[in-house]
Amino acid sequence: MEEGKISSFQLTRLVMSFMMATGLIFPPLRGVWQDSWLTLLFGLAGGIVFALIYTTLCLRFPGQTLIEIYETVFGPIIGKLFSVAFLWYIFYLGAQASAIFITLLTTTVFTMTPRYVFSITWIIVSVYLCKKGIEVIARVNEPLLLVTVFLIVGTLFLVLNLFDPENFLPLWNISLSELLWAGFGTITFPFGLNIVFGLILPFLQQREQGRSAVIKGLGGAALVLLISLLITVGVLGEVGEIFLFPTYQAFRMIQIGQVLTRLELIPTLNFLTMGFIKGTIALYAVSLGTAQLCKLLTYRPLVFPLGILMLIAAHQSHPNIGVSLEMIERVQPFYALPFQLLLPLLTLLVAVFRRLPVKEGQT
Amino acid sequence: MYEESMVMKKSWIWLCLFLLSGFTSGCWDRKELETLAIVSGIGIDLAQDGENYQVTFQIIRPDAVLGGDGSAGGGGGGSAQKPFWALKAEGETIFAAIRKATFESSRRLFLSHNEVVIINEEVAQKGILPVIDFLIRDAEPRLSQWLLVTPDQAGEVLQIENKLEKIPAAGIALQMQNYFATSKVRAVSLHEFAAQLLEKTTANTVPVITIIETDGEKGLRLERTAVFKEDKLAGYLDQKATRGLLWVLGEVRGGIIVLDLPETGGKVGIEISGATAKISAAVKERPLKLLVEINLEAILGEKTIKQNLVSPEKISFQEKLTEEAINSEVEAALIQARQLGADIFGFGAYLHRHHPKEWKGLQHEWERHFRQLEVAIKAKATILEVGLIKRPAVPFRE
Amino acid sequence: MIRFLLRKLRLARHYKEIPTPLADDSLQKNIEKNIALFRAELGESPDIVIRRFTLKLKKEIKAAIIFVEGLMDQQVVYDCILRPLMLEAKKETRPVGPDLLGFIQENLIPAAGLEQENRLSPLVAALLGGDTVLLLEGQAAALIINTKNRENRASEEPDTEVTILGPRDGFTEDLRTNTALLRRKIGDPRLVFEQMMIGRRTRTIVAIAYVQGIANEKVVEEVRARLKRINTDMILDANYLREFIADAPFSPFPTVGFTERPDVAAARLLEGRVAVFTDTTPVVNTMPALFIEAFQNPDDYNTHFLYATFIRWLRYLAFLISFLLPALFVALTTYHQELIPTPLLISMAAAVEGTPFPMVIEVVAMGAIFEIIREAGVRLARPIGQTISIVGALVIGEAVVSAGLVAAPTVIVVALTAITSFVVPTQQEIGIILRLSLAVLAGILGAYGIILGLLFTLSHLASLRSFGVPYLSPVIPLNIGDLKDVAVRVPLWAMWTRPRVIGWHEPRRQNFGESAPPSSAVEGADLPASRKSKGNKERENLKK
Amino acid sequence: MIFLVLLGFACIVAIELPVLIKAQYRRELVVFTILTGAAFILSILLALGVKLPYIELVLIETFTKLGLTIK
Repeated sequence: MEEGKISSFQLTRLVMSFMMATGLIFPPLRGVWQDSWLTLLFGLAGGIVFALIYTTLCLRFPGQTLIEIYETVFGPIIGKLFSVAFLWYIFYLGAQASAIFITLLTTTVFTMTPRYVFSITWIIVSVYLCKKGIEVIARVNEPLLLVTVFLIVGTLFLVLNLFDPENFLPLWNISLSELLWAGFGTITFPFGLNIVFGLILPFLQQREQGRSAVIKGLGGAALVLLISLLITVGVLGEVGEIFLFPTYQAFRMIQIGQVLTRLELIPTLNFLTMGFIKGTIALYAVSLGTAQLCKLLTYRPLVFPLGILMLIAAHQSHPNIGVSLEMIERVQPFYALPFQLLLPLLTLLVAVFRRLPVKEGQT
Repeated sequence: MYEESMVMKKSWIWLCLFLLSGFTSGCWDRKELETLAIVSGIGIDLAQDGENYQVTFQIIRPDAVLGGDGSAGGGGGGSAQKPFWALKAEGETIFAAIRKATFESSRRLFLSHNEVVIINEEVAQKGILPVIDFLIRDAEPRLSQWLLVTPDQAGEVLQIENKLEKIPAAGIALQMQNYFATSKVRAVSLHEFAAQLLEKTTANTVPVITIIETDGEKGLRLERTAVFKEDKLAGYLDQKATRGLLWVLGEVRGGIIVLDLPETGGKVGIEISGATAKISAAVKERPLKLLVEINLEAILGEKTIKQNLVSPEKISFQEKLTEEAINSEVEAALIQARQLGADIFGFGAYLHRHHPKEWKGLQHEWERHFRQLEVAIKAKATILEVGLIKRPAVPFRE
Repeated sequence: MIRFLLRKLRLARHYKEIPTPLADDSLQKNIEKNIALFRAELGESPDIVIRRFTLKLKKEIKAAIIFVEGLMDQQVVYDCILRPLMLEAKKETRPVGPDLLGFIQENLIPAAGLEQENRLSPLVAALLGGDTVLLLEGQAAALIINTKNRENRASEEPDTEVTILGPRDGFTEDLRTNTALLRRKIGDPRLVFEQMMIGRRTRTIVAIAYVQGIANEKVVEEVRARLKRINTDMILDANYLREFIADAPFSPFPTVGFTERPDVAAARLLEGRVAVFTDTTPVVNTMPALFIEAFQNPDDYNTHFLYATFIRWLRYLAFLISFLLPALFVALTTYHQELIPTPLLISMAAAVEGTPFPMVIEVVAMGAIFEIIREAGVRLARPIGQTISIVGALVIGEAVVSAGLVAAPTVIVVALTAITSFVVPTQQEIGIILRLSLAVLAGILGAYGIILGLLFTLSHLASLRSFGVPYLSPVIPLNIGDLKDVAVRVPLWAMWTRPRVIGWHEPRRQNFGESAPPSSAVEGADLPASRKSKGNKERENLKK
Repeated sequence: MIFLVLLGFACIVAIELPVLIKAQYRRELVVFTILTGAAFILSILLALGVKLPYIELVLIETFTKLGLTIK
């Protein structure tokens, strides 16, 4: 199925990219502007809990992906049912990522170009990379992540003269219920998305390091998102709240001398590269999962058709970004929770209850 | 076996796919440089009927800017050409006006390099949110462009040639950025304006530009400051009050304070080299008490009398005079702001940020509270340097 | 489409069926029959000389030598074969045993290389390699006498890899000279050459070289296997081999390295790589190849390390500019004008005013014209070639701008690109492809197109491997230890390990960070003895 | 537009199919055909301008009916 192996450090970086991709341009704000850093940390904590659950599951069934685990635990029929639902979830994740990315392009720079141009070109490159396997994906991710982190941290220095710490005041301008709801949202998006790596963990060289690798990745992503948020909130202040892509706007403000001006290409570039990795990982996971679901020997022939289906789903995702915002704010948590939390938790409980996997020597 | 290399070897099909996707995309957003009309300034007036907007675009003529006195190109008779063109268009909204402008322009208006937005007084009195909305929403205009108000016709302002700069709008932008020479103008970018619109209580201030006539030639001068309540023009601050405002905001970067010496009748110019401001509040008391601490570092810039002023006592005396001058400027700003009922200093925002609990009780009647506000000013001036000479250029012993 | 595929497959099948001609071709005892065998094999070409004579040794024996005129050394043939056999053999008094050939080999012929052989094909091969074959009546075997003509072009500095400092020698067309050049650089007896013949008709001698113990045995085995798998009839140049054994035959990126310099080859061998020498070409293939090799110039190691690091970064920058600049220029001027600072935009707009073509076409066409000029300059005789470049660069560039056909910034960009592309000459071929395709992509989709193209290129590069080693390593996957010769060029005494991806077998070059310390006499010269010893004591205490 | 869709799918089939047939991967072939068929039909529908439901609208509606929304 997949011959490649990735190191735990590579996995960490994949998790980082996957987690922060959308957040770089679509920060997890959820109506709490100054205190978004708080909800971010809240989300991180929740994400780690989710990660603990499914890494425990994966460590219990060494060498198996979540799809295979569902089948082992629940039997062929219910297992397959769960798997199909789960695959749909991942599939739609990828579609959503590319939908947002296309919206960014069509609202900021390419206002006249039809959407399908971007999705087609995007999906071709994504499919090309996806077919090369997880090892190459991990390798491609390395420089892209490095550049992204470098650019964001570097921008932190560039915005020092625009940065106004007063923008974070008052510090606790949020009630507990607000924090809980926003935090709940932040858990499911983006931090809970790491459930995707339940399909990739088996290809880790050092299997036992999988859990710490994922958690480190979550932490790293949270850190980068935090810096990005600091820049956005610190530079824009409350006016940022009215923007669709506040990070993009914050970078537009930068003006250093006559040369370092108009750096909005930076967040676009960051999101483009990270979103590319995110989409590719999602596509890879779906292809691999589908192949395992149908007990195929290779996932590679499925990448192209699934990629195109993903493209169509991205197109049919939302009629306008307003719907997507509503989706993310109001429905997303409930939609995501079954896949991110309930299903793995249930599987773990059933596995413990049925004493799975059956070890050698026991009958 | 199924090998990846077998698939990859068919690179010609991949190539085909790429070409295919290349053909599907037909360069919709392509805009060649020579098809762009680069707008450097936008002026917004009310049209004759008082309903529609009349928008003036100052469009750069690149070759005229670069060609100068016809040295390049060799002919074409471009020397008489102005380096810009003021295009006027009317429309129900700003966007509509922009699109209408294309009737008269051979090129597409390109707003990304716009530097100033000049708004006529009447438009400002009606409310400028409709103007701001387009400039923030559209992808092209930037948030860093400067906002100005003019009592004259904005269209006329944009037609006046700058004496030094080829592009008048760029000249205005530079004029604004030179504010630290006097600190009597407060430059406001679109972003700041929008940010303060969101802060319910803070009143915006925008510099005012007027047409002046000297020796028969028209020119532009920055003077006064317009005060907005929400998005509507409410009144003006004079230059003294403007600096008073800047003292409180901590935005004074330079300028001269001229002191009248009481006994000798001479004058001393104190050059500001830097100032900070700190606000603190006693929130429990009614009426609210605010303390503004202003710290100034200054240089003895000039004096008109013969006496030597470089002695510890005399310098501290001048420092005291400076402090008084600052007090009076801030006082002026406070009085004018109270009259307008406009919280131009952002005291409300300060309370909101630093005393959120108390703010909850205050915010609904903030205008009343603001009018009653007691503001204590504590200025502290320090003269650090005295220039290059230590005593005046008079014989040592008379 | 499918038919096309089938045709390809059929061709491949046909290809495998080409027979390898090797029947029983042992020599016979009759010398005339043997000569006839040679004649039959070699034909009546005038350059193949059969010189018959009589060997007088107790009794008279008919003998013949066969050689190829021009390939062999006249002097050696006369001194080592004809004179001893025809003149000195008469004086021979020792008893001749039954093994006549053995006797001649041991006693009569004073040549350096001698070998007995009884099959025709190796004999013919040797003959065509410049050796002389001695046939004797009544012997079903022949002697191969090494009379190869070693006259060759003198070793000179190759034009493609010029250094300012450093050795001036380069490989030549002769295999033996080349191996000797390498032997002179590496004195280690474990430097191994393995020879084989590839190309059914050219019968080119190919030598695999590696340092035993440093080179990865698996890589050597893989090289051997891939070379053996080559079944073609001609190998005329090192590139023929390269294309046959490359990991990714369709990739424009070279996954087999090459050099014309012995010092470079030696350095690569000592990093654990394998070199493949091809007779008759001065180019030596080295493998595994890394992308980064193109940026490692021999001069880096011949100059101060700080300067070398700086120059290396300049090279990276130049490479980036060479393939990215035209695309960026197109994207900025046709899609993202808002990113250009206003004064620059105005002057560019003024320059562009009135030019008839879209920016993409200008850039691509000027790029293509430049490549044509360059190609013409390379192909023509050198003095004319320079004229061409002057005419091309100055006259066309100037005329095109003043005629208003192309904007001046475009010419500047193309010229800058051209110059920077010469900084990293080995990546030039890819540079052209990448540059033009990125420029076209930028023309279609702006910055998005560039990023898309770069992502595609990156995906492709990251998937490449050269003999098992990731092509982009040590950068991707990241190996921080190996960056010592990539991100910087650390001092040679600090480069204490070989690149881990290649030379992990025996990673250590020297002890860690061990530079030859100044002798203590110099160090302690101006220090009072007591202080010195005190310092030493403290250091010893610290160690405890 | 439809022509482009056809051409695109022809390319995909040309890339994948011969390899699958040659390697005699039956199951893979079946799954590939199903997925490609689905993608093809949807693409054609979109190219013809048929209005397909938007996924997020459907999801929002469903969850609103279930009463599972934030505020």
